[in-house]
Amino acid sequence: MSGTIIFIYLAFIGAGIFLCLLRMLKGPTASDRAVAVDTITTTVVALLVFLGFVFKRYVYLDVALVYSLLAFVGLVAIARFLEKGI
Amino acid sequence: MMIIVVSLFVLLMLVAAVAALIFKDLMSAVIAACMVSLIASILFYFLQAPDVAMAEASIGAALITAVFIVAIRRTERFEE
Amino acid sequence: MNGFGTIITGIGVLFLFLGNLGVLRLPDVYNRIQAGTKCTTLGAFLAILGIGILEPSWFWKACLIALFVMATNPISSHAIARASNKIGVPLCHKTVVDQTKDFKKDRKT
Amino acid sequence: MPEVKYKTIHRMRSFAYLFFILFISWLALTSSFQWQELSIGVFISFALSLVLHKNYLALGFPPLSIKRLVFIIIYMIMLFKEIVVANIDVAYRVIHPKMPIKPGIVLIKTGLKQDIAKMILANSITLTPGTFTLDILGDTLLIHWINVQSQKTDETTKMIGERFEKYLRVIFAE
Repeated sequence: MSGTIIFIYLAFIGAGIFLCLLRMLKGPTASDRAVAVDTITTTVVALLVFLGFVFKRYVYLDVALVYSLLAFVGLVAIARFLEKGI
Repeated sequence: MMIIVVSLFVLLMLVAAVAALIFKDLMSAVIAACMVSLIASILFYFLQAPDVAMAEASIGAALITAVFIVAIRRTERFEE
Repeated sequence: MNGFGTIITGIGVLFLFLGNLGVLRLPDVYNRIQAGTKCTTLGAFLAILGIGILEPSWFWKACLIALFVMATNPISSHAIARASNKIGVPLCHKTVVDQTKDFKKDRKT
Repeated sequence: MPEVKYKTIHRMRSFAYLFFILFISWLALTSSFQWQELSIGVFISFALSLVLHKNYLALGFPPLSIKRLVFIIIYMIMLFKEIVVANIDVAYRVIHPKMPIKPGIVLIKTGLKQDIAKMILANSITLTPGTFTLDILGDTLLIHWINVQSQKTDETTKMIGERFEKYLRVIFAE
């Protein structure tokens, strides 16, 4: 995989994260923002595995696993709070 | 080449942090703060420090969010 | 083998981008969840699998991460959707039918 | 006392399944075959399955057989095909400038009994074209549909749930 292709893929993923960030800024309710963070999390797990391939380190895959697990826990906590309401 | 991607992520983190300051709905502010620490974790990853990235993801995304949510539930949700 | 893995990763990255675009464009919460769940699940699955093909000694761990993403992503989206349905987030003006009231009638009894 | 004997066999079988699953996931996570790591893995899997096999029993997984295995593999292949179709469908709706969507919230019924079967059905519905599970109560599921074609509960059940249920009913039969 050559350097140009790596840069194109990284640019696509970065642009996607930027679009989600725009939705998080605009979103009329808190649910919209939570959905945006959920989408960003999944995108970032793919990004972390891809960067591990770019840097050629096997240890970096563990970070992706821990990241997806903990973001899942945080999102479920937010969803539980939204459900109970004020 | 990498420096462009890193500066893009720094910019995103800055925008999310300013958003966390501005929002009047404190729940949205907590979600934005969660996102700031997620992007900080990616930046540590770029700087070749995977252990720090792991600690930042666990503390920032899970623990701090839960603590803030408990605090909001005890007080009130909307700032005036 | 190298080109095959590159193409698979590229398709995955394209789907990830389309999912993020859908989160920005679609009109209300439920439609956004549809785009954000489906496209990013397949996109992340294909991208991680393509990396596993490119680097054969990483294949099993990459499969484990992909399966993990595929199992947890629907659950977290479902939690958010259930919460927003319960607190009554408004639907967009294109909506044709809303049968939540029938369901709630069942819930009381 | 045939009842007690059956229960003991059932419990031992669930213990064996749980031990097998835990040990396979340990192997996948460490991905090394040195004897120190293998012995630690056997010890931890044994202790965890000794404590947790009652919870595994409460989940209600049916015992494994060759027919079920074949149906599980067919189910996986069909699910993957549906996921690809779903993605192309949603991507088309996103890219199209006018966004041809017609969303709505409908009810469907299911005939499955176990909770784990309902969970698998709900997750499969979430990942397939245009539908998304919002809530479950008893045998009723609340579905958000991006392109509503019918509003009667019978027809929606036939159009959304039936293609998965006919496999799941065989897999989770008593």
